[in-house]
Amino acid sequence: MSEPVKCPVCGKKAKTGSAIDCARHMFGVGDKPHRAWVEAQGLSFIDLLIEQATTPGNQSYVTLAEFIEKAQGGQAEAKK
Amino acid sequence: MEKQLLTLTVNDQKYELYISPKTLLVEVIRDHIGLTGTKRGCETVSCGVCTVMIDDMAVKSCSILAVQAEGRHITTVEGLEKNGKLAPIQKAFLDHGSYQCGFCTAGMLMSCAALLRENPSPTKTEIKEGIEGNICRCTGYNSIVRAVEALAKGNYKEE
Amino acid sequence: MIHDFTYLKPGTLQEALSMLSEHKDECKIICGGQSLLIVMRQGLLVTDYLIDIKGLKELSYIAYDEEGLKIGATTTHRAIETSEMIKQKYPVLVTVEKRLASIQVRNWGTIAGNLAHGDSSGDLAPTLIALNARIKLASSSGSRIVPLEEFYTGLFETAMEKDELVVEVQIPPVRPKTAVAYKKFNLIENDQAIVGVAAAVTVENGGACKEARLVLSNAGVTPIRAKSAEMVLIGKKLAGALLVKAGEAACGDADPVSDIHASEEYRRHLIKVLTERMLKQAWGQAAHS
Amino acid sequence: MNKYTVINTHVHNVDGVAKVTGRAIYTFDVKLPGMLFGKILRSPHPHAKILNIDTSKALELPGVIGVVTGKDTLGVKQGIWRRYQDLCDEQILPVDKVRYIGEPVAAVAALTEEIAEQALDLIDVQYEVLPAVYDPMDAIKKEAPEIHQGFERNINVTRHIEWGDVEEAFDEAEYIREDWFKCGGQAHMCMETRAAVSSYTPDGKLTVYHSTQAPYYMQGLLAGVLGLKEGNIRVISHYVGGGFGGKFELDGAIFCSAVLSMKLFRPVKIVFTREEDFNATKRRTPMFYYVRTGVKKDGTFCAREAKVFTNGGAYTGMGATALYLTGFFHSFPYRWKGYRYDGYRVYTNTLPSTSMRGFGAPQAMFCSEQQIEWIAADLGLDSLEMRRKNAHYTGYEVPDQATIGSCGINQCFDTIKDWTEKKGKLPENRAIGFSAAGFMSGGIFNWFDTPYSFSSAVVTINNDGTVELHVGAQDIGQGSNTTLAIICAETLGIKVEDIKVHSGDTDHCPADLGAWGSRQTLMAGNAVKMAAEDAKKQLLEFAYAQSGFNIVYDLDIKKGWVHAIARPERGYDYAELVKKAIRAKDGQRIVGRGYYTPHRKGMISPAYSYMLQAVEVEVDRETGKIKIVDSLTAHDCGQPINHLGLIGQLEGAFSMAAGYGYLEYMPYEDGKLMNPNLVDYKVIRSTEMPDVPVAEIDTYEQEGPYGAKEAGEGLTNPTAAAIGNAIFHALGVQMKECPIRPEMIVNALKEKETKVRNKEVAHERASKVSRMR
Repeated sequence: MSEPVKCPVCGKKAKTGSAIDCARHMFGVGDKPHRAWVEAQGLSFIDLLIEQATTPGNQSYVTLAEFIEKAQGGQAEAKK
Repeated sequence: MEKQLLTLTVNDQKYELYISPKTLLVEVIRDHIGLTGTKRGCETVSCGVCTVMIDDMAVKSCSILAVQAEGRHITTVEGLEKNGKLAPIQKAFLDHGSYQCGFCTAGMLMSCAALLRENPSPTKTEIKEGIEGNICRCTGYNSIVRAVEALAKGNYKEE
Repeated sequence: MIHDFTYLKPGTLQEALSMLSEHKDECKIICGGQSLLIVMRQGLLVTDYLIDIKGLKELSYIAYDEEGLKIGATTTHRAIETSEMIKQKYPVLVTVEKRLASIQVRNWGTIAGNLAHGDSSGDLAPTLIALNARIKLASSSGSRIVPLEEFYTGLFETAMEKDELVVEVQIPPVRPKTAVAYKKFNLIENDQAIVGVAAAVTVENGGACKEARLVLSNAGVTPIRAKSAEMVLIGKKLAGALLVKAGEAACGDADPVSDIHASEEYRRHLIKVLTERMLKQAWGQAAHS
Repeated sequence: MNKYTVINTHVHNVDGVAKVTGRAIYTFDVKLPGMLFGKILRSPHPHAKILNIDTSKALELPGVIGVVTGKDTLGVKQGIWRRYQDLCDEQILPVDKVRYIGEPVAAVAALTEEIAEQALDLIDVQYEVLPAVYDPMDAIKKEAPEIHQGFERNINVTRHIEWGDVEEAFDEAEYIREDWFKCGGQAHMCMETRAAVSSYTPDGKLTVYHSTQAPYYMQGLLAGVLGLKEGNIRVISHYVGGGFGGKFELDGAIFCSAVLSMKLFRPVKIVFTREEDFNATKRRTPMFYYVRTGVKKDGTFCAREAKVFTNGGAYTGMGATALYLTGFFHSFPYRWKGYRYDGYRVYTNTLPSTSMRGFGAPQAMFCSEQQIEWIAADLGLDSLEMRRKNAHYTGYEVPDQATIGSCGINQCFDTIKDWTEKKGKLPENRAIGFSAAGFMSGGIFNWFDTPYSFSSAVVTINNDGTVELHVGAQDIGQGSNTTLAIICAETLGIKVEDIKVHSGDTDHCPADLGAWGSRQTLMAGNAVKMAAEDAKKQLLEFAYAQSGFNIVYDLDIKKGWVHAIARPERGYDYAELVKKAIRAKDGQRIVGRGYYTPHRKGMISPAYSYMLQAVEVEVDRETGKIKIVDSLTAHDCGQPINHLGLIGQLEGAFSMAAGYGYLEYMPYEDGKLMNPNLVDYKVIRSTEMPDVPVAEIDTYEQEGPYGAKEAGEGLTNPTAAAIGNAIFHALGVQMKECPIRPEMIVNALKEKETKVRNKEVAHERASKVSRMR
């Protein structure tokens, strides 16, 4: 059983432990520190948000999840 | 603007008032005489909550200058009951739950009362046409129609 | 908020007319006031004097003789609606009155007030024009009779002079083999018309159309007589294709605007539909009369 | 057969006589000694900086007593979502800028309403007009003006609901359909416009008469913006001329009258005109809905995804809740393997949007229930059976959201099916449409951030056996006082006539979250039942002490008769027992207390009602005019408590919902509402109202008092979609915008005909081409 993904900002454990849930958490909270972290990855928080709402599917969450997994480094690898 | 004398009868009570000619009948009833059962709900003669009877005929008291009612007999919701005994239409409203928030009720009662004086046994369509000028946002009207239908059937007697 | 005014209540028509001539530049006339008081409350209409003719009993009458129907200015809508004689001789007036407005408004409002207000979305004016009605105007210097069709000159504007008063509406007898129909389109039964169409049709024994009068409500700044549509009909026999042509012609005669209730295009569409329906109805009734 | 003696019997409304005799005093009628009349100056601009306000000329007008602007206030930004500070974004008298046409800018108190109105013209306001935006889709663009500082792209609130693996569930689907919908706003249009009378006295106490759905909210919110202690504010609201979700936030009437009164130490009355009530209160939230739904060919629902933008208008208010509820109820009443909802509430320079009867669900159902109907048609399935196949059932768990304690939807399907089949073949241009829905019985979330229980009640028994029932619940016409009196009478075993209900006064009634979200029957009902049981227990304990019986629960009171359950004929009069019991208590009156706060009831609500609404609609193909000629409501509200009240609530909900479906329309131009009056804003009148028979479906809700749950609000949800579905079956057109106005129907028919013609032409050309080959 690999380490569940934790929020890189507030350390909250994602509901199912997956990076996609962590991404949902980050959008859900959406306060300054969480936004700042997303921006720091070279992403635009607001663009991801609007893309999520204006296009079918789940692309924004997936995109952010990838960055979260990167941040989780070894653990993310271990999970795969 | 010079006030003038207005004499009119409201619920069998004679009143003499000095009013400015632009005073609306509803203002005389509510603000001058103090009968607040009659309400106001719009500025466009649309909602009917101000309905009263002038000589047994339903009118919207917000669209009549008080001076135009000189010498007339006006009946408001307060005039329906007689020494503590409710009028048949009031009892029918109670039994059929024909009111909710109660703000349109006074006007609604007066429209129904006037309809029944003119036509004691109206059809459902006639009842609906009789209250078309009164908006009720709560009941959806059907309970009101049922109340008047019950009266038309003679289920209620004057006490 | 209503602005202050001096209230004048004449006891007789003569008195009313002299008051009118005295204050003609700074007065308004109120009868039922069901339309007037709305604009006064909105502060859109300010006047120094208000002359109240509602109480003039001498102007409250419905009379019929060989010259036709005469309705006094202060006659209420309900009086017309409930008149047995009118039901016999001019049934269309009863149907129009029943749907004109709420019963409270019809109880207090009067025919002259309705016509003089000059609202082009009214139901009575187009119906009466289809009935070839005339309107009697009086002033202290005499009286004149104007075809109702010529009475409306613009948006809320009439041919009345400042010192004139509507005293009577005159409607000629309905010719044999003639029927009149009116229908308005709206979403609530007794609401004002989004558009309305009045049609009067007289048929020859052969069944062809001898004369037609088609009048549109809320299709322009005044009630509009759809003359080119009438032309389409004269001498023709009733047929679906003919009605369609007439409907299209009526659209051409109309000059509707767009507002929140209907676009100009939709109004034209409704005029076409109602024209076909009213002509068909009137034509049918006329043929069987 | 009714096992209760009072519940679900024919009971007159407890305030009926006051209402049918004109004795009921509404805020609109309140008159206090020395009372002044207030009027509010409103912004003519949709978005502007307030540079300066000169009130000197107004103050010079004889009869004007005082004028206030934002500068006279503490400038507190308030909101009803007190738990989230950034959502408290509204100064009722803004200090710096205005954000919609009609927003208050200054308020005048004068000897008469007329003088106050004249004074408004003498107030000189300098604005710096700012660029404005009215449509959420424009407001999220990069170049859009910023309406509230710090809200990037004007996104006010976002909500995300998701369960299951949505992608996987879509992969399983054999048919996927997507549609865009547009749902309009709707005015609450209470017959009593917003009104308040405030009176501040030198002892630092403020008394406010207010037409409100939640006196306790008003007390709490006022305390916050006026810098007073809650306890020093008394909110009185005995009779309320309608609410429908529009009267439980701070409004201009209550705030401005309070500020004026605190400055002048005189009572100040402010009553909105109908025009103000349209232009400057709040409205049902307009929404843009994208819905993508995946099903199996046999009609099994797999996945649904919804992306929603709501036009939040200028401020948050209750809009945040509507955003969540629309997303949740969009899944109702069905089981989805995968469900995803992304909701975005966007600020615009229009009238703020908020809660209104149905609370986001009517919009959700208009989209959901029509798309489901179309999917059934696309797949050639029976839409009713397809719904049934996927519907909730008792015990079903909406993943991470809710557990369904009782559900009568299946019987609703049977009822509507029978009705439809009995109708047989309908005349041309007539068709039946139906729509399912469910709704909550009070929210469980405490965004108001109060330490009090959600509902409380106190039962006091006088020595003659009569009862004083104090509740914080608010009767706004829905009849809650009667419903609660019935529950109290049933529990104590006495008559409704012996119970006096006291509500609408924060000085004397316990705190309660008030009348919204269909919470009172269940929540206040439970509190009342608990309080009555507490009082009854005290009586029976005494009776037991006196009697030879061996265990307490052997005794009961029914119809005022105290008796042993085993030997009902042996007993004595309840009033007699009360007298003795009070003596035994050293003369203290018998007092019972009760409260209710939901625990561990999921994310939304403790219980859910279910319903199916069917309408028979006649359509005029040429004009597009529709008329509802008949209808049937199949409704599961658990155990009905107040029979008359229930029927009235359902009929009333139908009329409001039908209005939303095809009549009630709020067109804006450059931020200005084009029909702020009852001539141009149409509501259902008696002549448009069809018969609305109700088939009550019997269920029992464990969580509710005597098994009761929501009724009266939920039925606002299905009707617009039912009308749309009827039009679809009559004309074959799909109406994706509500209200469905006749012009839209005519245009849709034209479009359909051209499509058909084009197909034919194309087909002809194709066949010719093939012949040439």
